[in-house]
Amino acid sequence: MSERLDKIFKSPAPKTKLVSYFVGCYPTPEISLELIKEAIDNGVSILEIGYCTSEASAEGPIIKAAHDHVLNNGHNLKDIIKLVKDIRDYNQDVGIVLMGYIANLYKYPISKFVDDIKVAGADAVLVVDAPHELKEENQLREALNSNGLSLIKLAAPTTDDNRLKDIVDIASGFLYQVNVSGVTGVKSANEIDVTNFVKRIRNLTDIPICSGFGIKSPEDAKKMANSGCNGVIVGSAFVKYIQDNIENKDLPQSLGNLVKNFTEELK
Amino acid sequence: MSERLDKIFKSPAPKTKLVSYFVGCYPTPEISLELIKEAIDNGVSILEIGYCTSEASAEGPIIKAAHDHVLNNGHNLKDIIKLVKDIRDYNQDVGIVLMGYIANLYKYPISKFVDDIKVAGADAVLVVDAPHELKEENQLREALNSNGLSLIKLAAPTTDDNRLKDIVDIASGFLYQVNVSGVTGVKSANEIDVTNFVKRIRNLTDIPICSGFGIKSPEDAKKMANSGCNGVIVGSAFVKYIQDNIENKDLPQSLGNLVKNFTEELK
Amino acid sequence: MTKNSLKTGPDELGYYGEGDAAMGGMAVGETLMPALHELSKGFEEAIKDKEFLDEYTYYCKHYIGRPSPLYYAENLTKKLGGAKIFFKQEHLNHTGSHKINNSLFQVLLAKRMGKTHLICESGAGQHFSATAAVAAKFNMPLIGVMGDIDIKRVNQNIIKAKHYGAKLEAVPGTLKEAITSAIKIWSSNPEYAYICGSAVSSAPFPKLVAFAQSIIGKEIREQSMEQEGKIPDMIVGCVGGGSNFAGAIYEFLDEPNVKKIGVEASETAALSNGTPGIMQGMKTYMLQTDDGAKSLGGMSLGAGITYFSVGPMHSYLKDQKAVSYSSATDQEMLDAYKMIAQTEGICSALEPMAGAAEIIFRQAKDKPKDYIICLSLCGRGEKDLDTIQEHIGKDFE
Amino acid sequence: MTKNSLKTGPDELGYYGEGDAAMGGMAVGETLMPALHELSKGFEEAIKDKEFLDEYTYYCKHYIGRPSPLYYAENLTKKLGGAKIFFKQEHLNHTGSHKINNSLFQVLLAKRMGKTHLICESGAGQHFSATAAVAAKFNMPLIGVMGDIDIKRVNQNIIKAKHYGAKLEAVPGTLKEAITSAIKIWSSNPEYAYICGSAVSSAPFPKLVAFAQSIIGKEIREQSMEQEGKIPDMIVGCVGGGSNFAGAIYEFLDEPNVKKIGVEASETAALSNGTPGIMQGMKTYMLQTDDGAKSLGGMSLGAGITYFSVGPMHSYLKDQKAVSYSSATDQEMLDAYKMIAQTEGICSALEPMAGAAEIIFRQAKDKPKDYIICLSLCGRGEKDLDTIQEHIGKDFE
Ligand SMILES: Cc1ncc(COP(=O)(O)O)c(C=O)c1O
Ligand SMILES: Cc1ncc(COP(=O)(O)O)c(C=O)c1O
Repeated sequence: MSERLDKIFKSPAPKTKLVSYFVGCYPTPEISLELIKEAIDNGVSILEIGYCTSEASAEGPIIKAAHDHVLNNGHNLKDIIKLVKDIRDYNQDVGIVLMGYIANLYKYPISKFVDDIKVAGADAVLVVDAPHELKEENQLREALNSNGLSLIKLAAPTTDDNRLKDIVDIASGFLYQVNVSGVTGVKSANEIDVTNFVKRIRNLTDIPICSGFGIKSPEDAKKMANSGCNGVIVGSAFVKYIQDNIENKDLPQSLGNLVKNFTEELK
Repeated sequence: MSERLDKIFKSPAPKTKLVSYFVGCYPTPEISLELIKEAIDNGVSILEIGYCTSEASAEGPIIKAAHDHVLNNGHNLKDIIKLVKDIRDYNQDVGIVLMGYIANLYKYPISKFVDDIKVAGADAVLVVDAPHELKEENQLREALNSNGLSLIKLAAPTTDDNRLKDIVDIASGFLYQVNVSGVTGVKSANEIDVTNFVKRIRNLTDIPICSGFGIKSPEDAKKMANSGCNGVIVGSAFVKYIQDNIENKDLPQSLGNLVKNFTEELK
Repeated sequence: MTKNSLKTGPDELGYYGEGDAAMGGMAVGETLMPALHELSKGFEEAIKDKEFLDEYTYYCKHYIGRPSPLYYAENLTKKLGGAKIFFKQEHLNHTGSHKINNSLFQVLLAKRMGKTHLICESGAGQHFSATAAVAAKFNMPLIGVMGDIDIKRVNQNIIKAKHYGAKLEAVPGTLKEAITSAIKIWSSNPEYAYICGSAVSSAPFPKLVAFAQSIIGKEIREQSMEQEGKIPDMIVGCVGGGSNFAGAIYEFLDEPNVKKIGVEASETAALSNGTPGIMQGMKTYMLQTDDGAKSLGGMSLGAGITYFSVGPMHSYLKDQKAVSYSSATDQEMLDAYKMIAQTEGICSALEPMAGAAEIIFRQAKDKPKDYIICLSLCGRGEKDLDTIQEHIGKDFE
Repeated sequence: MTKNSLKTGPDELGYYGEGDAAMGGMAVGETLMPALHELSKGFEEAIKDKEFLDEYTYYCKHYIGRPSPLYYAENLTKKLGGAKIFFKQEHLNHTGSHKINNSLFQVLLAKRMGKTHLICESGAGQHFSATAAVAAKFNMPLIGVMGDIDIKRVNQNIIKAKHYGAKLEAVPGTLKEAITSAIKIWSSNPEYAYICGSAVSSAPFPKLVAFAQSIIGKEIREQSMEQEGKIPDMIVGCVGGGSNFAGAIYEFLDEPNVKKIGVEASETAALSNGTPGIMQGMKTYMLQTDDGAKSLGGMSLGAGITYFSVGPMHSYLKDQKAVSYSSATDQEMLDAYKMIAQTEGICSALEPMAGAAEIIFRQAKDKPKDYIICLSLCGRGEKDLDTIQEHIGKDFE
């Protein structure tokens, strides 16, 4: 269990943490680092750094385009881990979660991966397609736990209470509460559904809950913060902003402003 | 049995009779009559006047084109019978055989057809697709016979001796000996085959034999005349000549010359 | 066979019925008469030869995939709310139609008779591709004749036949021109075997083709008895030359309680709109000019049922009032296609949809629920997809 | 099932084999996990329900046209001069391939589980058109996902599926992109039933699809015993995801005397050239970059076997050395197509010609005459005619 994540959620401010997803090395390793630095400087509590795989099954068109860009540029998990190190060198407080698919970890392989990210300064890993039914999830979870890192588990609207119990039992760091069924960046989250879902989870556990999927604007983030969750996760909105302004020389600064718009609402 | 045909074959000259096939009313009823008059004047012994049907199954491309022309001009069996009358008015000695398919006769119908052609002055009928197995052949044959007319029967290279016996038993006027298997105007007749075939028929009957299919030139005709047959039948060669010279004002005369080239060889 | 059976005909000369009204016969040139007699003899001998019949049955099972199922079209039945509708699934045969029953039979017969070369004609190309498949299997060269209008619309069958090694001879027109041309080629090569694709032409073809296809009705009887405990009350099939329908009803000819409806394309409905005539080797109902000089008839979307004439057995059965004949329009066929694709998940050829249209629009609705109608679903739709798309493609968007 | 049987796997979590070497599993997002567990439960219940199994058997017979024949390819056998070659004629099934065995099974299962909407992916479009047919029959809306490269080359299947009422979702790429997209659509609509087209993806699909297809091998056993008095010595099939081959060999898994060869396209030969990885829901052999970031693999002419990965059962069987896996090139498939069209009169899909190529070029010749090889001839060629024409059309002129 990551102490840093624990500390972040124990801290009273900001009231609701902003968890922001960035595609690692997108659009380039250098700009990616600049963007993330700005995000940190503008109040992000936890970074999700996405690593890419060609068969990612949970990404909507926005994030998929960014993944394809990174894959085509030939950057892989090793480059992402290097990015993590650079981020950690820049800031020691922000939470860093590596997020992606089991394909790359399996090949890394898992034990070495955990060693390397620990050295780099990551706090946790979230593997989209590694439910606890998967042997490799068990291996990864064990390796992370014994290294003081967290495996972030997800709960989806389709997850019933029985299954939710199993999940919260093994959850660490925070629980990633998936707001809507589907891929990233498409459907919008519904406030009432999210509130009910947070309640359903709260009945079972005290673990911090971060609510993600379908949060597109600072207003959305504010609404979701009212659901009782501990953090809101914004991904496609930032990636889309980067995509739309990729030619812009001031992109890191303007992204920083966008991040600030979110964090301001969550104080 | 047609007395006129009998008389033609009993006459010593020409040694080998020229039987010439013309598509009735081709290219027009008027020109058709002119062409036939020239043929008569140049020594044709027997005329085969073809009437047309769209599904004619024994005609090669040359005669088929002429048939289609006549059909498209709307001339039918009635017009052909009128043509026969005009020919007979012009000449009382030439043999006239109506030649075609059972389709038109059946619809005419048969008994009236026989009445009408008798009045018009025809001597015989040849129906390509009416073997003696066909009821309508039997009706037609009976009606012709009882009116002093002939049904011309065919013998083909495929006809074996047993069948040949049946055919010569009912043959009248002359026997149409088909030289080659196939449609009109395509294959060439082979002298030896024809000679053997004539011998095979002669073994069974004294009826005059006219040899047709595959005779394209006066030289061919002369060769075939040596086979022992009593007449040679020329069809596609004349029809092709007409087709090729259809715009020619002097067509009847030049056709007459062509006919003469044949009759000269057969004297 | 009893004297008064509808199954006794035709006689030795190919006549169905007696006297002037008799249909069928042999109206071909002398050159082919010996070949036809040889074929008759070969046929009559072969069907007394158990080994030969066993061989046919063997390949029916292993090569064609017989028996074809008798399928209860439950959704269509419910949609129409009347009779219980069954499909005889001939479209599941190898090469995709009933045609191969006949191709197989005739090629085996040709082989038994020592023939080495084959000719055939085709309308929808089903008979061509079926015969080409069988010809490849029994290693005999094949020439197939088709009209250029058909060649365009059923292109896949041509390609398949070519892949099987057959040669295509294109003539201007549709099925009737192909038949005339095939006969011409046969006349030029009378030692070849002519594999006639429907129950048409000179004797012995109508009898021989009906015999080969009668396996359809035999299976219908067995399957209907097994599945429903009774034979169908009605059998419906499309009629081009009439082979699939002949095959479906032959078994039941002497059972007047089984109503039989043959459905032609309305543009070439010889039995509904024609008169007796003699063309293409046979006396039968046909569309022709009054003077008998020209065949008539328009174009149907069903390439295989675009035929101005019809097999003589059907003319006889019509005259005997033993079978009813009707017709269906292009629009009805397309509507039936769409309904069957969407209710039963079957992409049918257009031809059998003439029969389906008769059932859907005129027969099923007012019948009691235990009334069994069997449709001869004699071909699959791949060959017609372009045509269907062109006409009603937008209906499926 | 005995402890040491190859038929026991997979375990509850979808693993074939034990420990780190185990293949399969469930590597999907949380959103779909409940749906997969529900499906597992539904499947296990259904296959204990005699009524359900009877329903499946009923439609196999009446709708699909099963059993498909086990056909002795006599000419091919003689041409090669070695083993006795049989074709399991799955191409005669309704909709033209083995895919419908599985579509029918899964749609019936979905119906039993109260599902009302269907999704599927497809490579060659055979699974799409088969599922669309069954979806029409059971009146359920279907969305089918296909890669645009495949859509172009197997266009007829798309049109048929549309006529059956299904909707097409096009994505750039081929089968693997279609699978990824189908999973995304399913994630967005987890209440839908996902009708997976091969023995791939997360548990329980590999098991479920192999179960549905195992009817192929069961019939092979019965038919081979009946026809030849023994079971085949060798079974060969093409492997894309591996469903037809799984279905053909499942019955014989515990009989090591039956040699089994699965043949992939050489451009995407995961079992011959790949390494274990985890993508698209399963751990299995696959072609991917060393770092696991990208799937790899070129294009085969066989649309249905252009897949960089393979079903986990096959990876397990490879590791167990219970089954051999090889691959065939485009040219070999085309050569096999031509030979089979011309010797047997069968226009096959290109995919099974990978299996045929293995038999023709590598297996049959040196075998004794009583050695029986059975090829799973799992699809018909209509969908591939354009491709074949483009590549070897001139060979047939
Ligand atoms: C699918 C199909 N159905 C029906 C027919 C009509 O033939 P018949 O009337 O001989 O059954 C054809 C002929 O080509 C055909 O292909
Ligand atoms: C005809 C045919 N054969 C084989 C395959 C490969 O699939 P599988 O390996 O699951 O049998 C396909 C898939 O689309 C196919 O259409």
